[in-house]
Amino acid sequence: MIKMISARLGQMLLTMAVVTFVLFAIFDSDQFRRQVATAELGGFGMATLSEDGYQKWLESKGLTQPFFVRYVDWIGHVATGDLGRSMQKNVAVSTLLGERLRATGTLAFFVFLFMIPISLTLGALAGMREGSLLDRVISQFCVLTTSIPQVATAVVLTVVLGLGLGWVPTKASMAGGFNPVDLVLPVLTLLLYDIGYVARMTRASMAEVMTSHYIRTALLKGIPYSRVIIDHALRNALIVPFTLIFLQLNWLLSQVVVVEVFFQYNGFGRMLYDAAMYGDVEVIQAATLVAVAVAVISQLLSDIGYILLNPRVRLK
Amino acid sequence: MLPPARDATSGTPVLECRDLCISYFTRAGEIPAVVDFNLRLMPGEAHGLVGESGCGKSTIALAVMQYLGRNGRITGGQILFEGRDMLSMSPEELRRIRGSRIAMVYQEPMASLNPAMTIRDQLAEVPIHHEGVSRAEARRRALEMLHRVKLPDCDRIMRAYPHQISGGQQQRVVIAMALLSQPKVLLLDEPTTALDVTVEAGIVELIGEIAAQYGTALLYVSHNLGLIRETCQTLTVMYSGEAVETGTVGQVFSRMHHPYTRGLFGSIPVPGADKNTRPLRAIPGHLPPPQSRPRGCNFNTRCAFALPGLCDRDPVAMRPVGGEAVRCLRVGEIDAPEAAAPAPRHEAAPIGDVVVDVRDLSKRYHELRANRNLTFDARQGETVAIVGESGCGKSTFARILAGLEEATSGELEVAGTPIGATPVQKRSVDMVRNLQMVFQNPFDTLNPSHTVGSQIARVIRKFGVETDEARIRARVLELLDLVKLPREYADRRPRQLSGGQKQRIGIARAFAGNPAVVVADEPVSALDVSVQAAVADLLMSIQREQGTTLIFISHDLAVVRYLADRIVVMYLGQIVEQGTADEVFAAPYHPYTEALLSAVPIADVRLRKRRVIVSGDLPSAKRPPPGCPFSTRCNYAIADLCANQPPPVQRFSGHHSIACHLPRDTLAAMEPVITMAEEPA
Amino acid sequence: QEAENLPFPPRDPKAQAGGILRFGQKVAKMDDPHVYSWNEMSNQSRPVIEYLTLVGPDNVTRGMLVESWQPSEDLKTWTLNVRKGVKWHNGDDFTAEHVAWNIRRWTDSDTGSAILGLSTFSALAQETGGTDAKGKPARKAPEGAIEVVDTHTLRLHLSKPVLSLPEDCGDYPCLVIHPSFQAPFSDNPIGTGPYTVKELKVGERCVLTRIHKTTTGEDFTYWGGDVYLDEIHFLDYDQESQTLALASGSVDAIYELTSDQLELAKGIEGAQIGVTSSAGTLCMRMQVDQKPFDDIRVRQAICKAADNGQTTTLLFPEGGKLGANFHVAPIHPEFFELPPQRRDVEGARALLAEAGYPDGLDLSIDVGNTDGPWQQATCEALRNQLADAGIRVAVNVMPSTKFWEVWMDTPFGATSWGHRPLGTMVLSQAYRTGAPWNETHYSNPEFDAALDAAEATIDVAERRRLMEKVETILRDDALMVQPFWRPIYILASATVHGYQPHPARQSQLTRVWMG
Amino acid sequence: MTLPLSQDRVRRRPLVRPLGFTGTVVALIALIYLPLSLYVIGAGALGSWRPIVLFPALPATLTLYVLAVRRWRESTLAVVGLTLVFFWVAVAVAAPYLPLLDPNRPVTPFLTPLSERSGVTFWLGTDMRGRDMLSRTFWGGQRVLVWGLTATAVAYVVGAFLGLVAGYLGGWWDTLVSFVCNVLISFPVMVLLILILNVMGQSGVNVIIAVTLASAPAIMRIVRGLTLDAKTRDYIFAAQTRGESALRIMLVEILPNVRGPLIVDACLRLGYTTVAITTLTFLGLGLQPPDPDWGLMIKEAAVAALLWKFAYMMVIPAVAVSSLILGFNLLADGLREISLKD
Ligand SMILES: Nc1ncnc2c1ncn2[C@@H]1O[C@H](COP(=O)(O)OP(=O)(O)OP(=O)(O)O)[C@@H](O)[C@H]1O
Ligand SMILES: Nc1ncnc2c1ncn2[C@@H]1O[C@H](COP(=O)(O)OP(=O)(O)OP(=O)(O)O)[C@@H](O)[C@H]1O
Ligand SMILES: [Mg+2]
Ligand SMILES: [Mg+2]
Repeated sequence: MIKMISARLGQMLLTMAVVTFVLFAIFDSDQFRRQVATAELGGFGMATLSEDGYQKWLESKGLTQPFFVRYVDWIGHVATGDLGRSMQKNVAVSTLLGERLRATGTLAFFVFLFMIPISLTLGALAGMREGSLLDRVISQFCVLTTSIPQVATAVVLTVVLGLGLGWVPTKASMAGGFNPVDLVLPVLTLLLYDIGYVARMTRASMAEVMTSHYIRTALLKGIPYSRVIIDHALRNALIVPFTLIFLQLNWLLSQVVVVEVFFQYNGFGRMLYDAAMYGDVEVIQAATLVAVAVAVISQLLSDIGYILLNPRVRLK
Repeated sequence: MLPPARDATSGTPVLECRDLCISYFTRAGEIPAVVDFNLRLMPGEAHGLVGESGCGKSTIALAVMQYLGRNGRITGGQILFEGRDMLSMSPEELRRIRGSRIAMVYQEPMASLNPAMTIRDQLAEVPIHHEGVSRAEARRRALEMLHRVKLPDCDRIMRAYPHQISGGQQQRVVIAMALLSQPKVLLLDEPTTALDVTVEAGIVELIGEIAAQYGTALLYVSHNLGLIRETCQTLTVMYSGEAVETGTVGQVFSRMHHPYTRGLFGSIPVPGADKNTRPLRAIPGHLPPPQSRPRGCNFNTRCAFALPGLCDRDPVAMRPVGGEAVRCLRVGEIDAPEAAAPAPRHEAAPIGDVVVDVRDLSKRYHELRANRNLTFDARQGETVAIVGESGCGKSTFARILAGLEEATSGELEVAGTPIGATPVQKRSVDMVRNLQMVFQNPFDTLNPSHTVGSQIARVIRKFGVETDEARIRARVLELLDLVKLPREYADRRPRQLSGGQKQRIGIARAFAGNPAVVVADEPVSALDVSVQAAVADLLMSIQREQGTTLIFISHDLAVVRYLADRIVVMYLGQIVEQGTADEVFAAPYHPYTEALLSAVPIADVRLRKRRVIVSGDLPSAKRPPPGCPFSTRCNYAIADLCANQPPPVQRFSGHHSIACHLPRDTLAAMEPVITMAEEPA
Repeated sequence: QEAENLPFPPRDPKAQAGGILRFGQKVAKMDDPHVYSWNEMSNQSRPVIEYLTLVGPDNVTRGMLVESWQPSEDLKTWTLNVRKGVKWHNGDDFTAEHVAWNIRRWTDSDTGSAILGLSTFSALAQETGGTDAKGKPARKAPEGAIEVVDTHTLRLHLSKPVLSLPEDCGDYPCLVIHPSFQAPFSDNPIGTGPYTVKELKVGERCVLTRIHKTTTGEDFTYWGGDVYLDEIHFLDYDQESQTLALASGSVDAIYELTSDQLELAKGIEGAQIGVTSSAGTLCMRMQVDQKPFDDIRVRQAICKAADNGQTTTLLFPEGGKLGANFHVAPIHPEFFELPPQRRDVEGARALLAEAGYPDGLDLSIDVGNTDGPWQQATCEALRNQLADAGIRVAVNVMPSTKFWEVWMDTPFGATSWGHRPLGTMVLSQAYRTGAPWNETHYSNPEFDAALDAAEATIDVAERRRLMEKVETILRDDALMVQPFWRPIYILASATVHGYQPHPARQSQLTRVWMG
Repeated sequence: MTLPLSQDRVRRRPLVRPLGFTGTVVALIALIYLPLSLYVIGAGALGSWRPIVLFPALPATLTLYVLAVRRWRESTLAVVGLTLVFFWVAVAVAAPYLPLLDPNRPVTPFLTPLSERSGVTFWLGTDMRGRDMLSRTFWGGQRVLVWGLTATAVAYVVGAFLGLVAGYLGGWWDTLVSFVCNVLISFPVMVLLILILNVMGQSGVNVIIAVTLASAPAIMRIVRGLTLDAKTRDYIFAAQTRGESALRIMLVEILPNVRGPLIVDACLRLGYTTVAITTLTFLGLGLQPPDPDWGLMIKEAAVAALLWKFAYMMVIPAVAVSSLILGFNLLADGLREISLKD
């Protein structure tokens, strides 16, 4: 187990190195530097800027150094915990990242808080009796919610809950400080899809377990149905969904981009979107590190969870 | 040893089925899986239910448990448990009966145990839910029961999860679970099919003892006639959803009436018979699927005695014949003994020079030694069988021969060319063509995406046997003739074929390039007995015609005895005994061969068998004992010596050699395991 | 105590002091005010640092940090009278030296400021000898061009006559900073305005708060008189989200209401919409030295086939003014109204055929939506109109930064030009031979001469007369389709008073109050 | 004497037979897909051919729909899914021939659905620029379908090949391919798409590249898993013992057998790709205007029409895109259901 963890973490570092190197290389092009300069100085400004002025500007931003020097420098800084400075926002990346991750973490917390119990219950109920009316209703609901793109969900929720009924604010910029009501729409948008997805997986897992021979054995041992479900079926059927939930972290990191941009929520996703559009390399790099770490660690947690929950693997 | 059969006509049966009809409802419509089934099971009686795959055995067992899944339903008849109709019981009543009065043991022990619960919890559940005892008391009973089913190290097993114990141990646990509430009826659905033969022997023994001890009535479902003979007093032979013959074991096995039962017996290889003196007689055709059964007698399309106008008109009812009941309209007329006359004998094919020569061949997978110092040869036109239980390295050898693996050390020559370390890509086309394989699993042996014809044609083209498209096609059709399949099958896809038919295509494919050597890795073990006989015979007849050397791999000694000229017995990667078929089947034996022989269930009542039960399971191939691989289970093991010293190879006559520490005289003095009974019972 | 000649609207007798204004806009960083590239940056800064002159919502330029100015007869020497009694936040007195320092910085091409593109400052700068990669010379104001006469008088010596000096000084990045300036400005906000920067979180919020004490601890009195708001909070909302934010009460006023959202805004209870005309527009301009636009007939065909009236009503049905393809707006004082041109699809076809395109023409126009999606919609409208004449246009939409990279180079592009108080200003920045923002590569000595003549004329009526020639040449040379003058809309809740739409979209909050 | 002839006659079969079912389906798909993509992607190059290229696709769509429904009629889900998908395919193919208003011509803004203006009924109303919603919605599916299909197909070719290589060849190949895929997978999809499109600029080709980079690793994993399973099958050993080349084994022996789960996954992935394209357009990064596009319609409406009475403007494209994705998802579910039944 420790071997596995360290191997994964090693792999994570390698992945990070490769990814950041590739990104650095991409963003090193002259075209990109010009794009950043344009974003900084404006199109009219760039048009009046002399080449000397441009070089000076590059120098002031530390962009004239050869790319590998900058990369090695950057690695060195990262190793000491200094993630650089955001060109667009003019703050230390670590500060920015910290705040934004906290914000996204809050969002994720609420998503998980509701998603886990709801989707597991729905999935288990549907999978318990495959083909029953309840199963059909739940399954179709799940297919439906997973078929609506989040932009559409977000728009419709805004119209209905925000503008039509006026129950909740339409934007979640938290400009006036943290306000839980602001979170309703983003959380709901993320939830709607995620519940459907996880519930479907849970249902599949549960349905598979219900057809297994050991459930038949348990029933024919004369154990009451409810006990069979609780003691035998759920214990096995929830292993997959539980591990899946960790993987949802990674998925969430991707989905928050749309949701945060739409609802103007100042989290990780919006930061990354802004940075990508601006060419704010160091922010992108830092965000990438986080993304890779989340991907690898969520995978790792999911695997560890699987191992711990599943005696078949645990005791091998 | 077996409890005496009670008089089946008096007293209340514990379990009775009256005119039971069961159907499955699928999108293709109603599938009548079981029709008009009758059964009277008296307390303490053991009743066998035999028949080929798909004839409805499991369906009956599950119907008794009132558990037919979502789409199964009892459409007629009654099931009486101790005289009460189970169909009218409430769910709660049923629940109380299940697991306490009627219990069931299934084919795959691993699948019937919950992987996420300890053995202890799964056992303790039964008394907790049925008798409401405390957890501690329940656990105590569980432990006690584990002792009763003769499990070693019960404390460890109590705390273990299912995957941490071996298959044989799992099956004992499942049996213990079924016995915990001392049920009146125990249903056993092929409880040993997934196990190795030597392990199976132990379980069968255990079941017998338990039945005797508890007075539990057994309904023993199996496709293996030999097993039924050894465990039951009465039996029902099923064919295509119907019972075709029922009676006591003695009656049925010595004087069977129904043509199907006879056909079944005719297709079982019996130790003592071989391919040349007593070829098997397969039943022609194959089992019709439930939705397309013929009119009249279900068997009439395959029956040699069927009379048009009689057998294909109305459904046939069971009729009493002596103490038995038989579902045949012509039962009196066809009882003449000549009907059972053996098929014509074949001339033995001439044996030529050594074609395959194996010397000291070893194969390691990291620390696991799959093959250790194999030495034997095979001659032209000869059939050499390799037998041994699961994991002993048979397939590994086959794969080395076929060039899919490379030997770690030692030599392997085919027709004088060393190929042990040459992967197939590096072999000459000629060598590849001359060395072909027939595979075990009929469902896997053909690529489901391509037509049967194109798969055979590919071989012909690849080996350059023919190049012209029309002639390739012609050759494909010839090969289909050779394996006795209709020519239209060339355009079919594998899923439109039955298992036996697929296996025939596999054979046609292997022989398409006229190979000199064919390796057949368990080619018939996944097939039903009647099909098995046909496929084995086919293999033999092609071999005879083409003078092919056949390396035949199997775990079934009866089949091996039937086909092979010479037999190589393997255990944990090593050869423990080899010789001609007769030599291996007669004393002296290697103790493992002896156990293996004894474990083969024999359906022929003219044969007597000496029981040799070995304890324990196969050790892991990763940590074999340093000495004799069999020393951990051997009844004759000599302390210190066998476990630590590799045994010497002792030569007896000609080819016969045994790797064993036992003194020559001890070996030579062994009693034969199988003998002819003086008089049929 | 209200001083005379203040550049602000008169104070409202009902005004109440106090309160916080929450203002929705994109919150940008405040790095170097002279290289501000977004109006939003200047919005955040304007309450802190100020201009020499202020262009009011009425498009009239008034003195701010300079009280008044006198040009010489030839318009080449300008004398500026720096306002007295103005204090910096660090307690320093505001002097002409400070102004000179700022102007020097504006005119140094190394600063990288767009200010250098303004006539005044390009006339103040001279080439230093170096050139850049694009062959453009590096420039700087020479010794003596900026003359400090006394502590509150400054004289500028320009290399050519410039009319628009006061207007240029009010352009949005021409903010006057203290010579001790160090980027980023937000960390070191020394200005002359009534507010200081309390907090800046780019992309989230910017909080400005009233300044009552200088950094040295003395009392600070704002020179401009009454200011009402205690704090101004700029809260980050995308252009599209601002209206919604106001609708759900998250902000009190927004920077810009887009024309798309007008219907939406009307539906918001108690919200006030403000509209004003501006000289901001979209120029779908063609480069005269690029195929196929080097053929004037092609350009004329395009102009003839375009239907500016339709585009205007389509995009800005409320408040949009019809454009006439010569980039001078009716609200400019020197606007000369030329007789209208009719759409002429047949004529366009004929011209095209004459130019060698009888089967029509395939074109692609680059648009960057630098100010919003209306730009793209304008191009689409043009596409639909040109289709009638057999000209097939692909609208190539790109992100704004990408567009700004190509805007000077693309043969056919749609550039959004902001408001200029005078009509000549933009002409001399964009259409004069070699002008810094000459995106059309237009070079016509006749036009240059006519424009020079107009720019040398201080009398407005006379200048208007001279503009006839300028406008005619430009329109006949068919450089661009410039369909409309865009209106500027703003939106505020009923509690906000004194917030007016500004043609150059400068939010001037000095006299805004909450009630 | 006439025997050979008559035998020949017996052998002759109906026209579709030589192609087989799979062949017919592939041919029909090509007949629909190629003209449609030519129409959408190569519009400029087509010239005067443009109005007629879609002709063959019309009957092909109908035939394919009928064939598919007959094949999968046992699953209601699959039939509903097919109907939804084919509705949009048919609309995309038929759009040039339907009596629709010009989707780009403004009429009157904010006409609510079913209203009438100068004798023309606007069934779905007009948008904030006065363009006919019905015609925009119908035209809007074209690009999503074409680019979605193309991007998914390219991702599949790349992913499946890598999966086969990694699964079948194993060893170093596996290590290398798996590492690269792990690297790509550790990027959140949306982030990857945004970065790629921002770096390379926005165009259909770049959308394909982005979707490929985002999807191929997942496809590779699936194919690799299936290949690892198929690799242990006896028919593969049989091919190996014939000395077949690795490429042939991968493409001829393995690939056709992993097709089942792949088709199911492809339907799901078409759904994801549609979502991705819509979302990217919404974020201003995907396919660019000028033509109507569902993502863009939502985006425009989300800015301008956030009022209850104008909600139709975004509900309509939202329903359109959701129904297409729903179609793909139901189809996938149905196919899975059918494959489980077999
Ligand atoms: N759930 C089901 N739905 C439809 N048909 C079924 C179902 N279960 C079994 N059958 C069919 O019913 C028939 C009897 O099946 P059953 O499992 O009882 O046979 P069996 O004798 O136990 O065979 P085996 O030796 O293979 O276990 C078979 O043809 C089988 O295909
Ligand atoms: N590729 C491999 N890597 C590692 N171990 C292997 C490999 N193939 C086989 N083994 C191991 O080698 C031993 C012999 O396997 P082999 O398949 O030859 O047995 P077998 O006699 O054919 O068994 P069965 O009757 O189950 O088919 C087993 O313990 C098996 O687990
Ligand atoms: Mg069975
Ligand atoms: Mg094997």
